[in-house]
Amino acid sequence: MLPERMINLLILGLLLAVPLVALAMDEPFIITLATKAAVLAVAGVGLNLALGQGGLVSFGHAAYFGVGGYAMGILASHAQSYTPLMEAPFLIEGTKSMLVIWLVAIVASALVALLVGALSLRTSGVYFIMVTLAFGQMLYYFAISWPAYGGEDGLSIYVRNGFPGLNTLDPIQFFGLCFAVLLIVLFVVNLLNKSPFGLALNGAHQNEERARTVGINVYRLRLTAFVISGAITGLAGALFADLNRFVSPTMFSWQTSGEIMVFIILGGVARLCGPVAGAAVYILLEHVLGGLSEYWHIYLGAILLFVVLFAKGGLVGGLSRREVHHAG
Amino acid sequence: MPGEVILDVRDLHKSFGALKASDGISLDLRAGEIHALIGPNGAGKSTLIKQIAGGLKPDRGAVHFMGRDVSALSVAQRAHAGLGRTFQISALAMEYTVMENAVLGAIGQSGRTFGFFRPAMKDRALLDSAAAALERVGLTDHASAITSELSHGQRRQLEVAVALTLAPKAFLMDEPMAGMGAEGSRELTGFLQDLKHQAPILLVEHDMDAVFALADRISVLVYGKIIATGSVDEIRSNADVKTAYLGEEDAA
Amino acid sequence: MRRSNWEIMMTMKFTALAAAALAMTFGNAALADAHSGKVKIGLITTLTGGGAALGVDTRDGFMLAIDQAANDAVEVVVEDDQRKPDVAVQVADKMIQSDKVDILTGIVWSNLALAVAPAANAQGKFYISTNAAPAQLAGKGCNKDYFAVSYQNDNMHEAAGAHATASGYTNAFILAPNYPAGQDSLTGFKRLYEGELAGELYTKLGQTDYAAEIAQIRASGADSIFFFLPGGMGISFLKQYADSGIELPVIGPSFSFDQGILQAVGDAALGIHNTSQWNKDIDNPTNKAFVETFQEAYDRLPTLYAAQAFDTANLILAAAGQADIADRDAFRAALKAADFNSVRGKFRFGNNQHPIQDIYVREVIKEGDVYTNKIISTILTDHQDVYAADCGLSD
Amino acid sequence: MSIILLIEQILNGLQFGVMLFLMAAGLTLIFGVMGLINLAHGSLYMIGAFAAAAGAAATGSFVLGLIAALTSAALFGALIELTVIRRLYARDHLDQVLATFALILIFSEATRWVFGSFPLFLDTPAFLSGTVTLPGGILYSKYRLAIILIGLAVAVGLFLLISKTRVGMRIRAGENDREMIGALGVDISVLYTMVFALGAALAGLSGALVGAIQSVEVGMGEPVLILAFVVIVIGGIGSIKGALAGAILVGLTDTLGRTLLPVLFASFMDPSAATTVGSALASMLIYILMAGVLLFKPTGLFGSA
Repeated sequence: MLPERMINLLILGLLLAVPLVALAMDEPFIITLATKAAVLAVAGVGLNLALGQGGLVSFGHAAYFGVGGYAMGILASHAQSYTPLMEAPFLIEGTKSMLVIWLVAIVASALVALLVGALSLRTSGVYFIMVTLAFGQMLYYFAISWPAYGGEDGLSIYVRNGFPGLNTLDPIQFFGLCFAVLLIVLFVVNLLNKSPFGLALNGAHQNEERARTVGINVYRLRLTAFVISGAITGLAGALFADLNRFVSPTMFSWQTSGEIMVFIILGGVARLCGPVAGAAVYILLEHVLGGLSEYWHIYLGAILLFVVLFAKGGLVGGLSRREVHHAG
Repeated sequence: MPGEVILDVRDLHKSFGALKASDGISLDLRAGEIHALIGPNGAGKSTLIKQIAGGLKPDRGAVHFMGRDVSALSVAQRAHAGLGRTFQISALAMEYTVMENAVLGAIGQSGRTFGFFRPAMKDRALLDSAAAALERVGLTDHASAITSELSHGQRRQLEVAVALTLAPKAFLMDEPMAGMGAEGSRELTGFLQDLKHQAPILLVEHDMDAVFALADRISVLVYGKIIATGSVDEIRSNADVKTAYLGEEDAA
Repeated sequence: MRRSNWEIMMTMKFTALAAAALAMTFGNAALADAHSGKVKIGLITTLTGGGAALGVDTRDGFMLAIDQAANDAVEVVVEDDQRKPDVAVQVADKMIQSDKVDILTGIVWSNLALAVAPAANAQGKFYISTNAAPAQLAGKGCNKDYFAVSYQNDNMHEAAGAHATASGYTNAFILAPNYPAGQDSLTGFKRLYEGELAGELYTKLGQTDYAAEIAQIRASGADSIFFFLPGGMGISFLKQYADSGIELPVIGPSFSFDQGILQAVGDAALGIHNTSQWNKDIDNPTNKAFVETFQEAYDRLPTLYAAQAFDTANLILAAAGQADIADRDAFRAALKAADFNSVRGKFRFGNNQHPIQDIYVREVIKEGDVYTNKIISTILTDHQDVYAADCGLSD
Repeated sequence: MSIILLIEQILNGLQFGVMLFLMAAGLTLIFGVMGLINLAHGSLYMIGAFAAAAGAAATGSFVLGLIAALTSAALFGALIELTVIRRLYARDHLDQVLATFALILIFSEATRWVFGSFPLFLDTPAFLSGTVTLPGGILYSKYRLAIILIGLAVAVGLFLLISKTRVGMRIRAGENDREMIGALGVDISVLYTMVFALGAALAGLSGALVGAIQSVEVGMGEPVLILAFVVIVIGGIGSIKGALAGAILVGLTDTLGRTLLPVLFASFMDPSAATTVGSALASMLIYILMAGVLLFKPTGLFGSA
């Protein structure tokens, strides 16, 4: 049994070590896999803020993941074709700069989260799950049938977007960038969890009535958490699109929402690094089980079922001694 | 010596289908007093408390607090205005420590729910206010205990402490004595006697001994109507109350 | 034309740039790994989830040819793309980076091919399509390392339009799902169709109930129907259409009348005309042997996807016999020469490295208990796609 | 658009709605009684369709296929209730979502493993194929008409079951107070298994009925499941009446939306753009309807606070 902080360092250390070893062994694909784990971990950490801390079981986070991805796809494709995004009332050009793309992805997904959250948070419990799922599906159909940006074909970006001082096409450099983003996101989320906001958010999760009677506006509190959560997931979407140099409506699908939730449960709900461990384990499973059988989803389902029924704390919970569900 | 009116409930009506849970209820709470609300099960006490706290919207009628109509305000807004509340079944964040629960109250009071980056548990102002409230109820020694591990009585005390962090102008207390042992009840009785000078208390309570020992005034609620309001002695001798309520109690 | 110009421009400008940039990072590894003689092929196709049937047939057809050739110098790695573009991209990355393949192939779906093929070409790998052949990669965006053995996506729809005209239909009702391939299919149909349209409808992708559309068809006064609804959508449409009592002639591309799908449609498909560049009754020894050995090996009739994959494998095997993969120019020339025995009989590539081929009209029939197709006419001879003219490559 | 076509489209919307009702009724019943959100409900729909196809192929009888569908969906429902679902009643919704998500993965791949990747064949029975002429000269599919009638009959049956029978009383008691039902001496775990199996059978029935006019394939259940969620959100959870009203509202909105919107857009847009834009918007219409209901009545049309 280890303290959670040690486990967090261990998880992050492993995630950092694997691609470095792979680099030494000239196995670039393993670096790509580690990058994917880091990016999906960012998405999971984003959802975990709403789901783990806030108790808001959103089954529609693919929406923000997809919005982030399309923010990247749309900006980069306009930059590639030298056509402006918009000419009136003022000129907006595309861009190949990751920093600008991230900013747009964050703002755009935050806005969508604000709209969806404002409506969905009028409900709670099972309603909330179903409503967020339905709104995610709505964006999915929109992305498929709206012809301007490729519809179901998606958008290909043939060269990764640029980041000052880095060759983003080099797998290990791009991994480093994504890993750094993950660290920053973890740092920010950790601060949030410990702040009065985080304490109130988790307090409202444990006892909504209590939060209200101490004068906390629970709706606004949750909406804020939902928007921040969506924005982080949107940032992950932009990174994921850059990893694949491609965006498609699949990013919006309900299975994507399910997968992001799976990272959290595999790693441990409301654990800071739970989604990081979960995403890494998921990708490992995908590749190990995928190699074993065409029907690997059966095994994945069985493992997931086992974790939910019998190993509630997930990976981090299993290793850690403190059972308490909050970052205090 | 009637003090200034702090809380004034005016002609509240609330029906659920054919059931009139509140049928024209008016009562007030004055500075320095404990006003107990009693009545048989199903008389509509919880419904009334919810309407006063803001969790349930009355069909008709108004609630004035500190001289201002708060009928349109939410639970959170009324709490901000100074309406402190404790619950029949402990409403606490069970996974938090005692201190964290108290800090939660301090956060609500400070209006800094949207403080994002300074750790709450390192914030002097929040901690001081929380610690003072814990000390007031005698939970200082248990500050770092997990709330779910507290005894029943300690949870009651913590409820009061959380309410205290809000520096309330009045308390709504829903059966604070429930489930307390004789010793605990006695201690709490003394505590509430002291507390009422800080802010008056509207008390819903089943424990008749406690009510008679504590209350300055008593209102009796039966089938959504207040049938009598008065001092302990007046209520003891009221014929209607005897038949409608005390009689029942005696029979049981 | 739906394909916006910027998309095609983008492909042109950036493929060159991408090649340069990618060569910086991957190029060294690729050069160091120039193994002599041995050809390594990465087959990416859909083996799980929806649409796995098509991927399984692609794999089986491809591996049948490889097994029959028993050529030690050719090695195949097979991976599942789960019909997800991002998974396909990652599998392609893995095959290029870890398995060091020379050739990628096998993708069924256009959206996945669009995600994988240009990137593979930019990294100096051949992409040889067994099925998907979207317009973007046939015209201005064509690439010297990209080949489509199957067709160009529009071909079947063009042939259907030609067949509608040849059959004397003058008021067709046409429908397809509202996504790029669907929009392309209706454009393709209209290209060679000369009559009027009684109606033009886009349905939701994945839609399963067509009652509303069928009611509109009934009310439209159409004299014929053209539809492109791949996979389960086509099955649903045909069953519901048969149930509606409308008796207008129906024309479709081969995708909805393939061997695997027909059994699920049943009688509702009987007599329908559909267009294809292949059928199991094309009379040549290669095709006969293919249909026979496929049935022996897998105990079912081959689909179009299996036939196309079989041809693709044989094209690669033939090229491997004629040139060393280390000499990319020679190998490319050998591919382009297409000197192999195709199940379609004659086979040649146009300048954009898409086939120039005959397209047939087939009719759905029942042989014993099995629903299948028979060729009734050749509707287009030596047909080439319209995008070839925009492709900068020469013959 | 002619009146006859409009009436036909309304019937189509009704039929689609009735099909959604069969799904939503099971979901809402299971939630109402056990407080469980079941994502694997779509898998039970798929099991119904596959069992019907396999049963009809083996016996040559559609009716026997339908019976096979009902029994296998109910059996699988009871099986997962006994092995997995009952461990979830006391858990939070997150656990329920993830465990039933895991069940989807298992059921989908296992079905593909057993039946292969190609869609299965299931046809309408001979006595229901073809069309009937309705008053006003409307030609309408006999089979679709039968679906409408079966769905409405099921709705009436459910109302009667819940309001008039002893089992229904227990179900209502379960909704209101789980402890009371225990005190009544009812074996609550048997009741739960029965309710779950009943919900599963409804999903299986829906899958089998639809399987005859659609493609029977792996993954057919989830899109319907999500629509059923929309129905429940609109109708109000736990209410059979709400499920019926919501289902018919969604069925009509979707069907009329996708036929009328492109026509509407064509009146002021270039026709080919109008069809694409109209279709794109039509595919989002029911979600917009859901958002509207949430705005004005967050607990749904028939939901309680």
